[in-house]
Amino acid sequence: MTTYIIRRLLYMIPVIFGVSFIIFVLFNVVAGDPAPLLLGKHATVQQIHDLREQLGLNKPLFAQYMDVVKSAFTFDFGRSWATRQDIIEMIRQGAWPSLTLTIPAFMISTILSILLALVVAFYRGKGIDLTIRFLCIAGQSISSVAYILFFQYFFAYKLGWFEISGYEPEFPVFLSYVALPGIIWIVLSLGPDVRFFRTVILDEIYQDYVRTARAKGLGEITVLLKHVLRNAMIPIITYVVIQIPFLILGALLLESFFSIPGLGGITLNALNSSDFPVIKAMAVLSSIAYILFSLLTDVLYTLADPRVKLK
Amino acid sequence: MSMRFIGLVFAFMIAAVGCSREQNFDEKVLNLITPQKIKGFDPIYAADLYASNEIGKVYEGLLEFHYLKRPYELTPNLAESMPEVSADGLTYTFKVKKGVLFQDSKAFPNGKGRELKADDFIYSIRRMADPKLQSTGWWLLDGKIAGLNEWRDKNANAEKVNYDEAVEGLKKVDDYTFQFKLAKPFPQFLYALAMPFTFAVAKEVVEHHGQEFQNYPVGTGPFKLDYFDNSNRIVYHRNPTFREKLYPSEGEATDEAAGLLADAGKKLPLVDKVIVNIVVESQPQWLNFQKGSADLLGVPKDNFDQAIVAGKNLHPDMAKKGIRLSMVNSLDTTYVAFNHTDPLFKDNIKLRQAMSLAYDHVESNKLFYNNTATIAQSIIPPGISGHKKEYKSPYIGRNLEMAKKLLKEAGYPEGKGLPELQYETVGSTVSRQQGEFFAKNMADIGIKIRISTNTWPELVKKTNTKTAQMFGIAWGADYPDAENFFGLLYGPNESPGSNSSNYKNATFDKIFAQASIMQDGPERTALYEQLYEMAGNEVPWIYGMHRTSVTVYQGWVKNYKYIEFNHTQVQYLNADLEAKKELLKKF
Amino acid sequence: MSAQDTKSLWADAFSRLVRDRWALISLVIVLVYAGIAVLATIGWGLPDWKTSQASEYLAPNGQFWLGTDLFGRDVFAKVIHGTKIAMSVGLVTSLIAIPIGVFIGAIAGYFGGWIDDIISWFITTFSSIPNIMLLISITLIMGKGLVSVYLALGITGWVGLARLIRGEVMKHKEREYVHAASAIGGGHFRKLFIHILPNVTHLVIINTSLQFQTAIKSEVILSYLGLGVQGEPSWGTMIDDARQELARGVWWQLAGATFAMFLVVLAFNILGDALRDSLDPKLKGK
Amino acid sequence: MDRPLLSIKNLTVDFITPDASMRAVDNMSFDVPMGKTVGIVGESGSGKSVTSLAIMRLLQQPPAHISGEILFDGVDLLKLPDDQMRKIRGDKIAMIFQEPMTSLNPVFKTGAQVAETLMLHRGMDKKTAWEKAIDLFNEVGIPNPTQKVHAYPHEMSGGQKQRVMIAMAIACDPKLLICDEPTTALDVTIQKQVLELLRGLQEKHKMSMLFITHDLGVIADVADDVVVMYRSKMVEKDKTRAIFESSKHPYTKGLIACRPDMGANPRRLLTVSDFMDEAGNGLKVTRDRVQVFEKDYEAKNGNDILLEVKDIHTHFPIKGGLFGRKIGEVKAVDGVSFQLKRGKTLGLVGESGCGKTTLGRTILRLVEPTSGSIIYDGKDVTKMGQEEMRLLRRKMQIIFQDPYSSLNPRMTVGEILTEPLVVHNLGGGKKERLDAAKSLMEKVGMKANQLNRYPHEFSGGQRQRICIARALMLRPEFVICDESVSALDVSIQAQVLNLLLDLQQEFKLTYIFISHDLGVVNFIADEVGVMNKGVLVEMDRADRIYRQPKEDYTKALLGAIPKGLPKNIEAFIS
Repeated sequence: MTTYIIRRLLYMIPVIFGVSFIIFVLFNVVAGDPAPLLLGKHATVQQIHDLREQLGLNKPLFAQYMDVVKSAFTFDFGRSWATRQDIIEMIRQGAWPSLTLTIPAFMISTILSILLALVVAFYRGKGIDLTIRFLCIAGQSISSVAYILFFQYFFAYKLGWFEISGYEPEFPVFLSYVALPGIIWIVLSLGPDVRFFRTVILDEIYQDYVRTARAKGLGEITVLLKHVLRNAMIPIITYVVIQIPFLILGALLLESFFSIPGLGGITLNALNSSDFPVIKAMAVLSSIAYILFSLLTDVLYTLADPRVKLK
Repeated sequence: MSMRFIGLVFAFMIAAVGCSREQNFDEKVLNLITPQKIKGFDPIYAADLYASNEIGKVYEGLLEFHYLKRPYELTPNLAESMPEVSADGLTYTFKVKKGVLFQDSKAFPNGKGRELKADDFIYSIRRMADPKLQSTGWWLLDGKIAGLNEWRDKNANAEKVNYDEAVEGLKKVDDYTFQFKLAKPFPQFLYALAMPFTFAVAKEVVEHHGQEFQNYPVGTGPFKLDYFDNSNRIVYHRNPTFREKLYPSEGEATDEAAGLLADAGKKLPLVDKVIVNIVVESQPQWLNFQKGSADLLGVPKDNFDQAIVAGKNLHPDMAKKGIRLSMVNSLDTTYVAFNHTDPLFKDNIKLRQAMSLAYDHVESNKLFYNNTATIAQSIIPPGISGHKKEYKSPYIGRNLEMAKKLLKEAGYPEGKGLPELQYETVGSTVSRQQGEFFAKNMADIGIKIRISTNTWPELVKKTNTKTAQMFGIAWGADYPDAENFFGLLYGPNESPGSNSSNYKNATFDKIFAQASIMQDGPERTALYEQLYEMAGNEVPWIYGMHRTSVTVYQGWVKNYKYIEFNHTQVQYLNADLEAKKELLKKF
Repeated sequence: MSAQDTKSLWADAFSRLVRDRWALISLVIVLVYAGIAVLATIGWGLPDWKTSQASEYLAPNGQFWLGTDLFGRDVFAKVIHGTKIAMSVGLVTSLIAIPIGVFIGAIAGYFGGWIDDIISWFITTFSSIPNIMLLISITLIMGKGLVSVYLALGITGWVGLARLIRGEVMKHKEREYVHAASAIGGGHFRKLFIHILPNVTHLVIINTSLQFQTAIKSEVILSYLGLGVQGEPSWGTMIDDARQELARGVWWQLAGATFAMFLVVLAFNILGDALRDSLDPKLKGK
Repeated sequence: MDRPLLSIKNLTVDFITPDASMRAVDNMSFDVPMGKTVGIVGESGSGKSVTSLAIMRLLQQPPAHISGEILFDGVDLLKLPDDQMRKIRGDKIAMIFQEPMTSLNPVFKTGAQVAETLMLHRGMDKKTAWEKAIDLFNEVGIPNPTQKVHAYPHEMSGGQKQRVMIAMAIACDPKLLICDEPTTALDVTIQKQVLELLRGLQEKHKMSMLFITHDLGVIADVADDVVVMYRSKMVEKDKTRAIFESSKHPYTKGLIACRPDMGANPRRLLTVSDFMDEAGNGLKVTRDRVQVFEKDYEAKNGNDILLEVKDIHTHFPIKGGLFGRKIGEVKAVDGVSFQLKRGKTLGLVGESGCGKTTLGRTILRLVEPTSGSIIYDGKDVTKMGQEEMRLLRRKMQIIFQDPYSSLNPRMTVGEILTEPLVVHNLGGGKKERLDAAKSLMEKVGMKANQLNRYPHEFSGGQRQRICIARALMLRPEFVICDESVSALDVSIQAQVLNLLLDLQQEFKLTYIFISHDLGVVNFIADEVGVMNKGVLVEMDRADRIYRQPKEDYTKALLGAIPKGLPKNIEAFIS
């Protein structure tokens, strides 16, 4: 198990190389020159040249790539080109609002989805099943932008149940700001989640061991909650845990619409202003998180499924 | 267990919704909205409007624009008086007000703010020229102050920039007096001293905070920063050590009646606290304002139609709540630029004229500006000297027959032989709609337009590399002088300079070079008017509109008057708490 | 059994599919949308969206079923014409993403070893960057409307399919019918392309229906970010317009575009589910 | 006690699918007396499992309509409310299933799964239930019960898992134990132990047992009464001995007769179709069809050696460590050598995991050997290049175990059969190739006009015939049959075995016949090799192996075969 974990952690190295490479190609090779952008509308040729020199953009491409790789491994991302803020500090500041939005919403939606999926699985083929499935599919078919526009207008403005936008970092005040975007998040993820979990649970429900459990005289609910769910946890864990790294990056649209000062907004801003160091930092962080959480998935497997041994 | 957990979470949410921010009536608070993340408070990077608005709350400059007087007029701020200018127009001598204190900061000994001195200005100006810092305002001073460029170049490759070395053009006379010496006449120089780029910073603070300086502003201004999260909220309190600065007691003729002189002679600032929320999306901006949780909302020039019905009135729902509307011509010009390096446009003035004639300004004004904009005849907006009221461009005003005729003469009868033209614009909703409108107009005379949307970096890249064929864009004045506009057509300023359409006209360039170094006066105005007409007749661009700035503000906000260069405005605003209590009942 | 007409698994699946009433309705909806898209492309028979026919922002009425937009254009006509962009985005991105995904996944799953190591590394690298970030980066860099929307969605869309196909090919590679093909002397090409791939095609079909609806939804988000389609009506730009409109009570552009999109995405979703039920041999008999 | 424990009257089960309803059990009536064992025997799809699940009311998908009466202790189970029925399940009636691998919940400890039943029906607390579970483990003969209760299913062998299932079933001292093919998935030696255990427990606990199997040998060992099912109907019920000695129904006769046994070597096996036509009418069986003869082990087709395997090893690496290095290996085939003469059949027997299948695949180089040589017709197969190997494949073919997965479901039978010709560019044009396919189809007993059908349209036996036809398309001289009849019902198995023998004669084939079923191997093979743990334990002439085994392992293997009752061949001849 230890060797497995170490091996997987070492796998981060080639992946970070790859991620740096993709981001590098996209932004250093293909994308526009950030210098005139940073200097504003009155920039002179000389100034642009000087700034490019300072940013290291006049170096040969390979040297630039090595710079990218180096900063990815040393975590020294420097400062944002666009805002001149320290990137680590920006991420530190943005992480909390993003997490206060995404983590509760994510947890509630996951638990709710599993419960609904169990209900649907219990009543499979019956009216409740069809109704919930249809609602899930229908809910999933509406554009997220439409949800945001309408919910903000209706629930926050017309009915006044929630704050329209903004954020306070203190607990529990932030709840009043993240409640509505959180609800939108839940509504958006409920559809795909319930459908996925339902499939997973139904895949298990026809297994032989379920028949054994019934033959013991267990009631249908015990069978579902104890025997089926525990086995269904394996694909559910994969599905759920692998989403977590992307929670850290926040929810781009929701944060933007509800003025939540999280990482999603930072990313969006960085993309809009060709702020390469920030984009790079976010990409590297997300890939590290991705690998760590895939690893966590594997470790959780060993807990959920005694058959799995990590080698 | 899980059910109970969910219940708990929901209970929390509902509880939290109940305990959201309450309106506070003990203090005079202004709740403002800014639509962009604020980059930071370093004056030398004050290139964008929103950052400079925040900088202007904490820092101050030698001069400022008078809050009430129009046309815009410079008045002394930190300067004791307007400077003495030498006869050759090259030396400016300033005296600094005495007893002005920097705000308290741990960067100072004992944490007490020290007095502002002449050295602080010399230091602040040098920072703008510091080659390591790459100020976005350097263009203002580039080549203007004697010895400054040399100092900049000398230090470009130095390990550490040497601030001790004397610069000829920046001379301290005594603790409260210093002189600028210009390298060549530059009549717009004084405007630079009212712009946030040149606001005074204290060396101790800069050195104490190093790269974090932008997050710890310490100025002499009316407000002191309490809290700064560059993507969420900025909170200021009244600066307790602010000097005695009074609300002006004179203004335009109409100001008295508008109640703008009610607070005349009162000590500034008038409110205790300012909260600036960063709200990027227009829907929440509007909803917040209509809920009363924002006091003031500058409507983006391109999409104000939400607030206004049938022309110029406030939406009745809003009027009922006591909301008020301000609509004032702003100093800007929208246009569709031709790229003059493209042989298609370079020598074919008739093509340009034909296209200009095909454009439906009236309809555009109606669709996009609710008829509030002024149709541009040439490059300069009204309100700046050089604008010639009686000039009507022969190529503005839709005339399809004429346009078709000119198009034929241009060699493309009914658009035949003309390739599809590419129109670049930024990706915002309204820019896109304007592009669609333009394409629709051109189709009427047989010209095919392909619209390409870009992010701002992309568009900048395309114009800088001269690869944009046509692009829709606007220019707002940096300072109220025609030079700032004419420079956009001045040949030597071609891309990546500010002349992004790469227009070149020897006569125009000659007159511009001459006029730009003249002091204000009838002679210069005459030259400006000449340039104005040239710019109209030559159709280097298809001029669009001089837009109107629209602001909506709540009934309890007092002393609001539109000012184009508004970074120092907030200190003049007042809030009527009694009125607020009353009005909020209607929300 | 002996008297029946012979039926391939495909024909069998199709007959099962059309027996499902909802799937059949969905199929019809998708075909109608596709038909409208074709009409919009060749440009006849559909209401005019280009000209301003009335004053701006008319509420829905008898003449304009979904009211008018800022230019006084018929919103209903715009919704109809928006079908073209939606369907073409779905189609083209599928045409880009699916061959790449199938090819890369199949190669990795079949050959294994270092080829698989490299491709898996590539897939991991791609999936560790948030999709939306890649999507935005690519559109930002490619610029210009439709083509870059195609490319961005195509380039980001293959990863999931590649992973799926890789796993599935690995499974099939060990099936006895593939061993049988080896035993008669069949080469790699024959085993992979003639034997294995036709047996994972159902996944490709199911995935296409998912890819289609993801693409349609992503177009809205890209439009929202100002990176979308220009010059002709798309549902994305219409919903984007609604950002400015809803606050002043203009709800019909949003409603029209959302509903049009809702219907077709719903149809694709139901169809996807039904396809899985009828094509996936694992689910047979359940 | 006159009343039988379980009395089934007119039980009919219909499955309702959206398109049609299908009768799975048609009007069954039988009794299970107190303390006795009743066996239900029948082939796959005959409705025997459905009957048992109907008793437990565990039929779930597709929805079933059940009519008739199932009287248990006088109570009609079909009329009980769900919660009452649940109280009976696992308590008064318990059930053991066929697949111990999948019938235990993989994520719970085996002890917990046994304890769960006790806690549910006996209201025990956790501690007591676990203690009782240890006792039960002990009772069903699991070594180290105190530790094994903490083992997960995957940590146990197949036999142990089935013992856990049994422990779970007897936990509450049920009155009736239903065993649905409880030993089918197990190796013979394990099967023997499990059957002994069940018999012992039945006596001890005075249970009645309903024992479902397709294997007549097993039924003869355990059952007092036998019910024979055929196509959803009960065709015969009687005392076990009576069934074997004087069965009345032609199907039962066929079923008994088609089972290869160790005693006699008929030229060909009888099949059900010898006794009964399609419509179910009995046929006359003549003496010449049941002729027993001695195989001529020496004389067939001379003595030249076609295949010689020399010290072949096939090892699979186990990867691990930081960089996925090889840290060990599984020795699937560990030094096997033998010779095979042209025209002979070598039978390879052994229990699952003994390496017999890997050996077969290694010989064809579907799996690469680690070392050793395979001399085929004088040439070393292991040293051949790609092209040479490709040409050799025309001569060497294989027939796999699973007729379902060995045919590509997306190809028609015609495509499948002509593919070998296409690959080797033989047989002329498309039409000629199809003609060749047609004639082979007829040879294997199929219709020539079925070429444009797809595999899923055929039954298992038909598919295996298609597989055989495919293998023969290239006119090979050497064919490996890898468990080729194991997945088939006995009656079909007999037909296929007969077919293989006929084809061997017609095409002068040399076979390696891999099987776990000693009876089958005895019937078909000239020489038999017994494999265990990758090693060839013993190899000799078939009759000698069966009559005088030398090695202990071979003896144990032979001893474990359920003897059943000797066939009374005379009884079949009418």
